[in-house]
Amino acid sequence: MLSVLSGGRVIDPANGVDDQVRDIYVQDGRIIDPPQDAARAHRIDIAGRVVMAGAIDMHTHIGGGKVNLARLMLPEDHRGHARARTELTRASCGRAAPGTLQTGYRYAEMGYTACFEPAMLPVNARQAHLELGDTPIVDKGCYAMLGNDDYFLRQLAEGAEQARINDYVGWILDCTQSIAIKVVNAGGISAFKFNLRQLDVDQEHPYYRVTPRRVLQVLSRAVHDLGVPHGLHVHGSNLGVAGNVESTLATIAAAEGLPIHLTHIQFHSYGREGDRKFSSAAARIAEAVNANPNVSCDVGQIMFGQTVTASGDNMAQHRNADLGSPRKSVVMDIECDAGCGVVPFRYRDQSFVNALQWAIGLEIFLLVRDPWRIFLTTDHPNGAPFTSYPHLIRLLTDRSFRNDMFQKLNPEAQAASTLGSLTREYSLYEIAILTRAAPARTLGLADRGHLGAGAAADIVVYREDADRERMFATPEYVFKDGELIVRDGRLVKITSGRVHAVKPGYDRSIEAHVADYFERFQSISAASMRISADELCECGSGLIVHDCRKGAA
Amino acid sequence: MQVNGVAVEDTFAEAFAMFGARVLITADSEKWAMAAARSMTGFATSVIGCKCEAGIERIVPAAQTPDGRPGVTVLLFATSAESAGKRLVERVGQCVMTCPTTACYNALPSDTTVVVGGLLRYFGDGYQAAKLIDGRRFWRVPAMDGEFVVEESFGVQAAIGGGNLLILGEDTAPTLAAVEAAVDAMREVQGVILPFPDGVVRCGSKVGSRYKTVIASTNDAYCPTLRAVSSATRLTQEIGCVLEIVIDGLELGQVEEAMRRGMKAAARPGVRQITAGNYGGNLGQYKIGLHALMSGT
Amino acid sequence: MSASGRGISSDDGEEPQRRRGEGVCTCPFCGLLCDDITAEASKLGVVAVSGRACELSRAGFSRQSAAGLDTPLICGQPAVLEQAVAAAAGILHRAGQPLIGGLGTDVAGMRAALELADRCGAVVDHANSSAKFRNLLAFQDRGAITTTLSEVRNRTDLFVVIGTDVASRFPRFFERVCAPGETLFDLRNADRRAVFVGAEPSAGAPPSETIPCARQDLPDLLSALAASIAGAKLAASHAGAVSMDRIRELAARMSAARYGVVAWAAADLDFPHAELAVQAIMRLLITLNRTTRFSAVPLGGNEADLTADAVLLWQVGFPFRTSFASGAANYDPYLFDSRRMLARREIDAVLWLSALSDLPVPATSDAPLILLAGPTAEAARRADVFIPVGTPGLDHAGHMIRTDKVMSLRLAPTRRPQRAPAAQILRSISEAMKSC
Amino acid sequence: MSLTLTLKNAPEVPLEAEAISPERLEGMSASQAAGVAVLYGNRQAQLGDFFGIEGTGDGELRVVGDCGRVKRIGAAMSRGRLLVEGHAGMHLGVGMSGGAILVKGDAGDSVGMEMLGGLVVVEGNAGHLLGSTIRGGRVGMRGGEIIVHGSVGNETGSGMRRGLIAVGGDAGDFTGVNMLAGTIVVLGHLGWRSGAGLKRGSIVSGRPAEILPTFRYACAYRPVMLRLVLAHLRQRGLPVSDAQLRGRYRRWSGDAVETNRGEILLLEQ
Repeated sequence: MLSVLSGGRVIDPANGVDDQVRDIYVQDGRIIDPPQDAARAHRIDIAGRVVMAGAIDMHTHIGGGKVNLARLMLPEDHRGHARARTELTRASCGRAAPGTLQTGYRYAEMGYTACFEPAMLPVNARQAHLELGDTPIVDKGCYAMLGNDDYFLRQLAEGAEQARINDYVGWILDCTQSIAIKVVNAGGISAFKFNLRQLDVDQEHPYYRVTPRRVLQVLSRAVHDLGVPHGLHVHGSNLGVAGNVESTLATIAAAEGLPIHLTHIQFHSYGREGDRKFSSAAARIAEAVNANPNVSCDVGQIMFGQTVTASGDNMAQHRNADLGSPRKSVVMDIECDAGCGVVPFRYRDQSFVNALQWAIGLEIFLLVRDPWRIFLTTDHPNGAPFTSYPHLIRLLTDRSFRNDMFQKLNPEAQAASTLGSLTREYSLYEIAILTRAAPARTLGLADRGHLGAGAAADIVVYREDADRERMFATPEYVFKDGELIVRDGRLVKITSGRVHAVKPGYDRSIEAHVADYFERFQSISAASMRISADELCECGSGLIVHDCRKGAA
Repeated sequence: MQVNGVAVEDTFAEAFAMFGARVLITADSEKWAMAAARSMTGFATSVIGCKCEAGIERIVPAAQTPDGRPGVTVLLFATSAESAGKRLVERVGQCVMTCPTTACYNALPSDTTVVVGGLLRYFGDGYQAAKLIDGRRFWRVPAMDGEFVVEESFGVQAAIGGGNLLILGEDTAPTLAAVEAAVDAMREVQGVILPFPDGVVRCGSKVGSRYKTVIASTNDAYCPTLRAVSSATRLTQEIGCVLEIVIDGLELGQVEEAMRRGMKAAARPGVRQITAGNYGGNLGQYKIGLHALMSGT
Repeated sequence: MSASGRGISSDDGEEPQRRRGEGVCTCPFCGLLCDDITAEASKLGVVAVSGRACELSRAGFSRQSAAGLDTPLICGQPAVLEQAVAAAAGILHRAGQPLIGGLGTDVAGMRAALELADRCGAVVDHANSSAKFRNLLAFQDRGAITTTLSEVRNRTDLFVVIGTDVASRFPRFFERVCAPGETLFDLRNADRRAVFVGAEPSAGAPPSETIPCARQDLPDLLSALAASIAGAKLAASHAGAVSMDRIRELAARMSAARYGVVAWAAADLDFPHAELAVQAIMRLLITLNRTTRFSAVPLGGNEADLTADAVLLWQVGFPFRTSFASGAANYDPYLFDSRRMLARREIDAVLWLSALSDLPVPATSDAPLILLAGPTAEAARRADVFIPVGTPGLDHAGHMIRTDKVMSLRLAPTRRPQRAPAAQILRSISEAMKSC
Repeated sequence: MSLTLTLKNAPEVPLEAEAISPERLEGMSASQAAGVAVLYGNRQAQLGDFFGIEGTGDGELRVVGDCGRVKRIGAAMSRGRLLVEGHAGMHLGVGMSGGAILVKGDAGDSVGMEMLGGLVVVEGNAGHLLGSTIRGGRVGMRGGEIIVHGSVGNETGSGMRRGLIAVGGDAGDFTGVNMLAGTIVVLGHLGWRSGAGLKRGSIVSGRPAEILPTFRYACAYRPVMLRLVLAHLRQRGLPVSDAQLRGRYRRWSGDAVETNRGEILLLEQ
């Protein structure tokens, strides 16, 4: 059926459209050019409304073992956030670590149509896809975690050539149905298993004698050679440690110009100045990002209140376990592959450190110039639950609101931050870049994140409202693949999204070598690692394969 | 006005605003509760020299104390709530916490409170523990005989200090007899203490002196030996001895009642006149007229 | 279509799995999910496993693939599927407080069970949950430090095994983590040691010593061990019947290990206050990991308890003993303990699902019983409604989660399907309820 | 005139009736109160379906009859007085923050679970998990008082952080397990493994008890603090003997598995 959204103010940065009144025609789930027989189109009048593509969260922990551990640990948090069943939707719970049903419903209600799980352990890929298959409406995608797995480190130690590594990375992407590669605390998670508690960028791994820098170089090269659209997704070393700005800058250098994405960079932008030996290094980080076009980042903004931190970085999480609230934590070594750590956390606005973390995140948002290389995230749930995005948007677009909030914080933290002096206010156009156009571009989702002809009809319509938090909290309409799923912030239809992945070419002969390794050292066969497209359907999701960069090996 | 043939001068006692607290000390026996109370109220005759005025109010039977042990209440007065708090911490810490088997509770419900146990707890060096019972917070501080229990905070309230009576007698013996009788009668009244030695002061004072470093000096107006030389003298030649009773109380009414009973008891043979000290009404907030007190009866 | 996504397991008689050689498949009959056994189906569909298969695996495959009850029954009388489904839907529709229990099923089966529970306002609980909660209560209170089979295989130099022989519930545990002999690092099999506390060593374990201890004394022993590891000076001469010297010696050995593990099977901690034993383990691991690496290996996953629990967790946020009665999910591991509720007659209808074995149906007093089970269902004839269901990894494909909660494996069918997947039956009951 | 609810139809599956709370029914007429929603199993029902109701809600509430299958009576109440003349079901006064509940009969499991303040008095016996945390949670009772004249079940005061629990009879196993602070007084016997995981706080018993090996004997003395607690309980009507009030108590410190700052006090016989 043909329908048209008529008279809306279109904001579509991918196509350079900034607040122009246009009609958007939708047929069979796609946006099309105005057809000859436009008259017969079912007309939806959205005159005066703001229209954007469906929002894309390119870094949100919504599925996989560690998220389920977080759910298990927080019955206290779920109780206050239960959603009762309706004829349309099912009962689910949670805010910090919501059930998959709640997750899909809430994201859709907020106008999000795609969410990417950024820390999928290859050995845990099947469960991650099972959970994502139970996450309704939104599309999903996964970043496979490498760089602490013993196969890779062993290859590196044995001086395997880059091409071999590339094949392994290709095999991982293929059999785990992933769209990107992530490295978490390169080598550090493995080093923790050897009882090391910290690993700096140029420090040798206690067993393999390779440095995190080397891991970063080889993996970013592999991702590049394979033509994976999204550069290596990097969770840096020394997360949360005062003075870790040095590791972060070293990490940028290690990429040697190859595309890398520094994730939840807020947690990696700390100096060691001041009486508390904890200070903001946002300016230095922003400067580095501005100066290195190969670098992009998402912020991992924190918000005050109860949440839970769930990360593959069990070295850091074990370090932070005593700071948790409520005081409990899970630390796990996983299958000679990686690890995970879960620590419930309560950020307090009167705590010097927490307040400064909040300010650092916003400083980075405001100091990084190119909106195409910075993404709006809270690293859900690590900085805050994703439901705080509308509030974050208001903080970015409304300076006086931001300053009011700032003045409520711990006074020492205020004194230690330049936030009050930053006058920048994000425009709706820039917000649309951060939350739509840029994520789609970096992940290579050619038909998402924009409203041009041929794009999937993931469309969000907002009522204009000076209070951006209210505006973005409850869109008037949300369309997913052309179907109306939300009306005035209420779900009217439940669909199931699909999984976005890439399939770079690689030399299949690697499989024999991997199979032998699994036979000798792992607890399952390499064959059991592979998730076919059919199996992905059993998990609950259809598959959308995106092209890799042309001209790649 | 005459009471039992003793002249009561038509004047007033000039009293001051103070802040008072009531502390209940219990122990395994009345002996030890009293020992702590005496120690805590020592050297507390006058705010001028002792920073506070304190005295034993009464003995409390075991059945009426929160822990069912014999007890004694002490009243302590100082010039401000804060100062009262400091004095309580010093004196409870040095005189009650140190005394075998004692415990120390607030016995004055008030909206204004000062932290006492909440500071003394640190003597516990991390081994102290708190308990909340029926909305009241107590600290347990380990001690060599078990543990010292002290309430977190104590109530303080606006109070009256410096109520007084001057007993003018012919000779020492009858005057002493009169003030002793008066003191016994006044101690029946709750909410008041007589801070001087056994309730009596012989060196009543006036404000200021000829030496600028001395803020109070001997009350020459009532010194028999100075009748012939001091122009301020208020004495007739029959007076051979003057003694003063100073009264501090939590409520004005209690001070007045104590003075009333004191005058009655002191009015006996050998006493010529009962009067009260004042400064012409320029210093104190309260003027307690003697005739008004007695005409009530 | 369900709100939880589409394309649940395929039940169209997929070709039996072909991987790593003829008929190599994954075994669903314990939490280890061994993916290296060989299965062969006879013409009649009886599946025999060979190769590295253990006795549990052999018994499981032959039991679940044997001929037996394969038609639906209503009050013991044969019925057609549609009638049985309608009858089941009717019972659940009338129920004021239904229980969906047993839940020995795969991911797809659990997804369908939860959709049904949501629709009929049921309480969901697993047959194994009383064992599971011995771990869970300590876990939710304190958290955990755990590891997985591959790590154990390559790193573990000291096994401290608590109150279980391991083998009787997880026959191939030591074979899979020790037998290969080769490890990624400089650890040799000969370097490994094991201490069995309150249990006899099982075959295949590394050189072991035993610390005899009555099981019900384990909480005291482990508490004393945790206190010693934390450096506390205890006055007691014994904990349980074990001398403090012995306990201090074990504490020293554990502190000296490079990558030790504490292993136990909650199902074997079948005595009062077992959760205290687990809590003490969690406590001592926190202390040990300040200076070395030492992790828990809680052994479970039999009857798919971890699988079913994981699905409930990820869809809803709560684990078992969750009630949907009010329309919203409500978790209380005491209040919604199905055995307690049945004993107190708080349940007025039971749907019992047992697709991997014949989980004994608890006394349901006068509450009507809907039984979804395999060929050997003992209670089939006394059930108000019985519907035969297939076994994942036998009649149909499925997914299950391994004991360490990390590895999940796909079970491909090992014969042409003879019974419908539980998921399919449960979905048709949900459908039928719409028209009640 | 206060509101009186008289049970007329005993529920078969449990009835969840947190509506039975003085403040919820304040200012309501009998007919209004009868219309208040309750949850009967998985179905919505009304108070009037189960109770005959008289009077008007004035902050005082009387419940008459055997309400052993009525759950969540007085849950989350913050003020007013609630009198149950008969038995009360599970979850009586859970999460209550103020007001007073008096039960003339027995009470079920989980009385005053995760309670914040107020007073609950049960003249009969009470079940398991009295004043405890919802299992799986970390913190139980945070304030207030629960007084049971009879005996109680297992895990009394688990995870308790503050407040006072007093039991006239015996207490079951695991009394004060994982207690963070607060006071539990049991005039009768203490069950097995009481105080396991105790961090701070006091567990008191008038009888000898088996002590965990991770507790260490300190001394026998007469804790003044205990006299304060017992004298207060006497005022509340609990029959505390002079022997218990004045007696010498053996002090055990523990739990060494935790911070070792808790105490178990057992009356010397």
